[in-house]
Amino acid sequence: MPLTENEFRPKIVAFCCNWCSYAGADLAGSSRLSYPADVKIIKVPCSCRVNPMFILRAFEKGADGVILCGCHPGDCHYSTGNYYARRRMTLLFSMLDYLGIEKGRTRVEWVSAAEGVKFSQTMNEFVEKIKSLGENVRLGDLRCKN
Amino acid sequence: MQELVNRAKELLANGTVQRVLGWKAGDMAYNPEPSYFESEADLSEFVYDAFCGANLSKYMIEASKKEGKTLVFLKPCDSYSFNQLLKEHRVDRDKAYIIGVGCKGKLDIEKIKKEGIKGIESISGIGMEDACDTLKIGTLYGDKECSYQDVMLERCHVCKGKDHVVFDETLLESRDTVDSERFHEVEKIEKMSPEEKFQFFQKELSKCIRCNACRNVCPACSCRKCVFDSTKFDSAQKANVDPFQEKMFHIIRAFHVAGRCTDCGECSRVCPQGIRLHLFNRKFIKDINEFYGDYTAGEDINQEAPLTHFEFSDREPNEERG
Amino acid sequence: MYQIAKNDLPALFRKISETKELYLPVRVADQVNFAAYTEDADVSLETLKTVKSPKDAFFPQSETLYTCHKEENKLSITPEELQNQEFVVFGIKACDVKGIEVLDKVFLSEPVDTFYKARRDHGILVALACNEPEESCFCKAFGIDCTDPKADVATWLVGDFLYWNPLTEKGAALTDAVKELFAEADDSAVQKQQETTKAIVEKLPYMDLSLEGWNGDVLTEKFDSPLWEELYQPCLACGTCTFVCPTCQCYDIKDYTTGSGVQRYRCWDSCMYSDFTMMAHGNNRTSQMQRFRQRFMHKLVYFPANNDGMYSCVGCGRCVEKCPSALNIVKVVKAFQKEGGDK
Amino acid sequence: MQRIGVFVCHCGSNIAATVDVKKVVETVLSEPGVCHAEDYPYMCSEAGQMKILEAVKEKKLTGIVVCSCSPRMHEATFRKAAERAGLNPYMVEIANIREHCSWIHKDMEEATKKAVILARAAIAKVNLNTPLQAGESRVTKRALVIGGGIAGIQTALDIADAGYEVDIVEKTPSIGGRMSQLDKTFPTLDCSACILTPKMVEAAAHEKINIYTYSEVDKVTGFVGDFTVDIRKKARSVDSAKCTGCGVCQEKCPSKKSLNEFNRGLNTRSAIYTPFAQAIPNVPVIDRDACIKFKTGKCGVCEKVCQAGAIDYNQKDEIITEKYGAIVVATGFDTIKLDNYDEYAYNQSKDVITSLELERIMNAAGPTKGHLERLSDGKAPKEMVFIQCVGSRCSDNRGKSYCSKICCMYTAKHAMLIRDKYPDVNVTVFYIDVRTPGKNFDEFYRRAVEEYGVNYVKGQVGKVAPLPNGKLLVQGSDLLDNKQILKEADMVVLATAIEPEASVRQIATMLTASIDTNNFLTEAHPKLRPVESPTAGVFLSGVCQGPKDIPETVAQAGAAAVKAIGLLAKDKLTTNPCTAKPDELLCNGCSQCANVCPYGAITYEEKEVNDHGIRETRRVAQVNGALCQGCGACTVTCPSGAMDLQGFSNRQIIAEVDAICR
Repeated sequence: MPLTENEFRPKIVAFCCNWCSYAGADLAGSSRLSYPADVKIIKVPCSCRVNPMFILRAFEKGADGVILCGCHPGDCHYSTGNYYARRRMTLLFSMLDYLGIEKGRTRVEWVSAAEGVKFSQTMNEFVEKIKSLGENVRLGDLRCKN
Repeated sequence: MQELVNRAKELLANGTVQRVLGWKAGDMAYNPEPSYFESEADLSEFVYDAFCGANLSKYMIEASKKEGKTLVFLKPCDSYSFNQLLKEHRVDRDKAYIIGVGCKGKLDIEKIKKEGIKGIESISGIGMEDACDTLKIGTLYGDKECSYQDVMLERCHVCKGKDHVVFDETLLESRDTVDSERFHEVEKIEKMSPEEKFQFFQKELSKCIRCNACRNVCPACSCRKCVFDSTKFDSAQKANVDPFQEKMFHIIRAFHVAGRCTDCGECSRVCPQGIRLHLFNRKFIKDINEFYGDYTAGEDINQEAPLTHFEFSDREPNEERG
Repeated sequence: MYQIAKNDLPALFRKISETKELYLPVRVADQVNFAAYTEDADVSLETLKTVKSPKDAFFPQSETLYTCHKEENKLSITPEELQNQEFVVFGIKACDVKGIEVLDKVFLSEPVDTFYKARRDHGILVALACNEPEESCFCKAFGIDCTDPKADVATWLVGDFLYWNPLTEKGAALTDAVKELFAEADDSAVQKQQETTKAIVEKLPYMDLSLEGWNGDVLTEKFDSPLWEELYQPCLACGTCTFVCPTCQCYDIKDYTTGSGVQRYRCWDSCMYSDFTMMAHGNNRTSQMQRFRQRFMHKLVYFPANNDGMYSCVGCGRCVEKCPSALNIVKVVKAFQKEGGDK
Repeated sequence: MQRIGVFVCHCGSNIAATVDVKKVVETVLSEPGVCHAEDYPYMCSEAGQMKILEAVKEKKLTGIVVCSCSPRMHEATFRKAAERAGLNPYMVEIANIREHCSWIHKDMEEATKKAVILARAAIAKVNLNTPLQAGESRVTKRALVIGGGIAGIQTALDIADAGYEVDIVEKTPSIGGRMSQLDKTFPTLDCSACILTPKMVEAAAHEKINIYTYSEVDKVTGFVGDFTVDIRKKARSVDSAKCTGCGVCQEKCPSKKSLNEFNRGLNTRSAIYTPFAQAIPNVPVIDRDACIKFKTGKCGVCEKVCQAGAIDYNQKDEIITEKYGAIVVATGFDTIKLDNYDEYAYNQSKDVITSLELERIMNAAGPTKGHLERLSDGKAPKEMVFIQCVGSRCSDNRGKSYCSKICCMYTAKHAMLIRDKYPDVNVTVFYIDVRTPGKNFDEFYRRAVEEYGVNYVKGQVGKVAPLPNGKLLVQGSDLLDNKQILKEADMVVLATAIEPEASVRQIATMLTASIDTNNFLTEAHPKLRPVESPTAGVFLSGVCQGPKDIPETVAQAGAAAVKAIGLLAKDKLTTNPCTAKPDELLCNGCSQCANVCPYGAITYEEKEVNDHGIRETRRVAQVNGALCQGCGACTVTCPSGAMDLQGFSNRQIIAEVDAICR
């Protein structure tokens, strides 16, 4: 999609685990399943590597949405990592909600290496969601806004 | 109170303990300080009354490094903190002689002042031997009275109970102080609209001066070096320059103590700006109870902690959350 | 001297804020601190002590010094603008006025701190005398008369009126601008209130606090005292005392990366913190005892040694009220007194 | 700060057609640390790699960013190139501007912008990279094969023939697996047992092969080259060393009502049994749930009749702990449950059977001694209907989305065998498609149609209804003639979908091997590494990886064996240096990290530390680099940030976040 003036283009950080979701993103790529360029992927070994600090950091520095993708529960390369990630993110998201941060700015999705289609769909949906929420004004450092 | 002093003297005299960790009378009715007593003579300044709110369990980290045993007085709620520290290998059970002391609810001087009482010269009705129903307060501006229950610390209204979870012996009776639902405040906020929640916390947190009192008093926040003081995450902060940093600090602090916080209420007690910090920790406690089953940090040191444990059937983070 | 009915104070605040930024004690989320006046601000002049001192008005908890901006390969540096508009701090108490005098000693002596100076030059202090001092107050120990504050304007709340007395040129100019709201008054009501208040002051538990023996000459004696080892024990190493203190003036300078550049800012620091004055080689005070000692030695020994005997404590009593472990400067002074007496 | 070189690959036109590579080069030059940037058509080529070598030399580079395809493709290539250039291989980061950028975006301006941001993130990361040294670990020269079917047997034989010890763990009382249940095999129609039994015997006799039947894997710890496995040898209640396999116990056993698993429950067996005549080992087991002695304490007939004195009621499960360098999973398959397919009346009528059940019926050792007869009344059928794709290629979630691959061929085989042996039986096959892509497969199918007169109907069956006369009314459609078909059949055979053996999920979890939504084990790469699991040291053999017929299974079994042999042939392995590393001065000693470590890699030690002049003994975490696999679970559990992950450090990830959000 070409850039048009004034259109809100969200900044989206996607943390993807190396074994499933990053490979799923690769498969989406090799299958030419497009999703908006607003999504930028950071590779982590496992979803359990993602510290809530990273997510808040992304918002601090101007991200409008953060999504964490990992192997399906039960399929973690390290067998248990995503289970810990699931609990951590459940609590973190609940806290963000409690503080009045819009639901949906954060998301967790389990995407396997075979699910290129799901990866692309998930990213398309997530970008749409963030666009509907608009710019993140509640959880950013104003110094990074200009 | 004299029983405590007598027992402490005995234990010092018979060599069971090398020192006593308790509270020392302050120069005003309401400001006793945590203190070590090394001798019988020192104990003349020992006090235990309604203003001894300070949780001494965190001091046991340092006390565990000292030679010999330390006698420590722990209120029922403090004993949970000690147990949690024990679970995390931060205190040495063999270095502690724990006397579980009873508690009739501790008082919040700020609440007394909020009642319009100032120039306080004396307060009576705060001893363990008192009825603890009404406080008689002598002030520069005349004698005042107020209800004990009304000016208790927030945590005492939702007290965890009269039982100590770890002790060598117990002294003095506790009394029931619960008159509120523990999660009532949290539920009230949960029911707000996102906009209201945001405004509420924005306002509450705008008061934060980042003095770190909440962190430094917290028995769970016992890191040798806090991430907010270190370069490990490029996250060192000394002031809240932007409202984001207020949130960041308190979210991460709450997250780091999630599943470890015993809800001892010290953070709210010490905040110079009266920020209701327990609202953060208690939110996580409520979530953990709801999502993963009831869990009380510090209750049982052998129980799996909620964040270092999981079930295959745990809920998904994206689920509608209340 | 002028007077204005308490009921008309909103009109006065509105009038002042038409042309100048006005800071005064405002209640936000149940706590009273100095904040900018707005139409719907919950102004609380009855509050004896704001949680934080009003030193923020001249030495904010954090302030940007300059901003670096990077675009492609071009780097631009923009210094932060200095204060250039007049502003009024209303309701500052005598102790806090003295606190600003202490800050002046630090920031206005060479090399002058331009940010601070600009604010001092443009700030007008309207002090408010204390009526009902509290048990934590000990300003008298530092020679401060809380009933007679010395600022650009001194004011008193007595009965249904605020009495207003300009003391300096700046104060007179401000008075002229709002005079239409005032009526002339004599000082009898004020004097009467001052007497009442002074009688209370005499009864305050800390007012007899003696600072005898605290000066620059006792440096090593005090420094080496074994008392510190005992006194510091309950200290949690938080910065509460520092941050509520009207005279603490230590700051750190830090950089914040904004993505497109860097903001260099300074913010309050606390000598209670373990990484205070952290340097490449480490820290020159490695234990909490040393850090604890530093704070009181600075206020009662080092500062007077360098500033003609002026202590950098004004007896506001905020630390007395706010320390989580009930430690404070009074306890320290008394402990040394007792030690001396015992000898 | 590093001296970073950025190399932007065109990948022919794969990248360059959508990303303005020149612009990327130009833009990244102003990034902190970058002192060289260039583009090249194929960075992965020898010439491309030479560019890196030259630039490192000329510009004294300390870090390298390659903007190219996925690191899963060529990270190793560029790390090796860096090593050739004298750099530490871990000073390389890849910006994935192909799969994550050029291939999914169409607009050049937008794709270029994104490519720059991805490069920026990689540059920000490299600035914080530190040289990492891979450690070494030893390789235990022994392999474990989980599953004793044809896949497991073949893998074990191949590994053993190469000279390495192999253990086979089989959970049933005999090796042989599904293949032993088959009557004939396509497309040659040779007898399954005739070709399998010699393999079984060979495996049993092989001096390098050790078979644990009636055994299961209980626990797996360790990692590639050094797995430790607990094998539970279930109590057989028969002493294998004494048993002569005479079979008298089975004859005399009074409890004969247990369903015979080997015959798919179509008949019964005794409580003490060997699953089939050619079983290896030929030693029976006592089914303790069925045995009267175990249930009531009375009986003991087998003990009395056993002349060898082999019966041992007191035998207990035995745990054998063994070390392995490689593990091959060959857990095989089962047919799906048909509970979701009521329309085929499988649970209502005995004459509706699965194809595997038909195999047993056709087999001389089966419940009908090889006679084709209806299980309801023993009558010979005249009209038989085969229904294809029962639960396969399913678009709703009643069955499986995939093609089970073997059904078309075995149905042709069944149809042909029936028509051959019972020419009076009419055979109709309902199918969606007939898939015969294999050597001599289509010829085989055509013979069924042309020579044997099997009636193939393209269309699906909507319903099978038992009729009062004992027949089955089959309602189907003929898509070619576009008409409804109503047929009264005597027997209906369902080509039931196959799925991985249920126990594979548990095994995968123990092995930390990933598994897909259908429970098939995931291969390391679907095309290039089809017999390896992404978990190092774990290999895949047979249907546990995906549906296969026998020749394919045997081929894959051999391939898996070769991969395992390749591993076992090494004396030492280099270990992943991206492991967790604690900062002892920050460590609280709280043990939270150890609680979440799936590898038991974290231990605690009382250690004297010097914390800025304060000397004290502290409880601090230690990471065993050989055990740590680098997941990072510990790093998030650690509140103080004392535990960090090399190669994915907190500051590196934060630098990436910052670079992306800026």
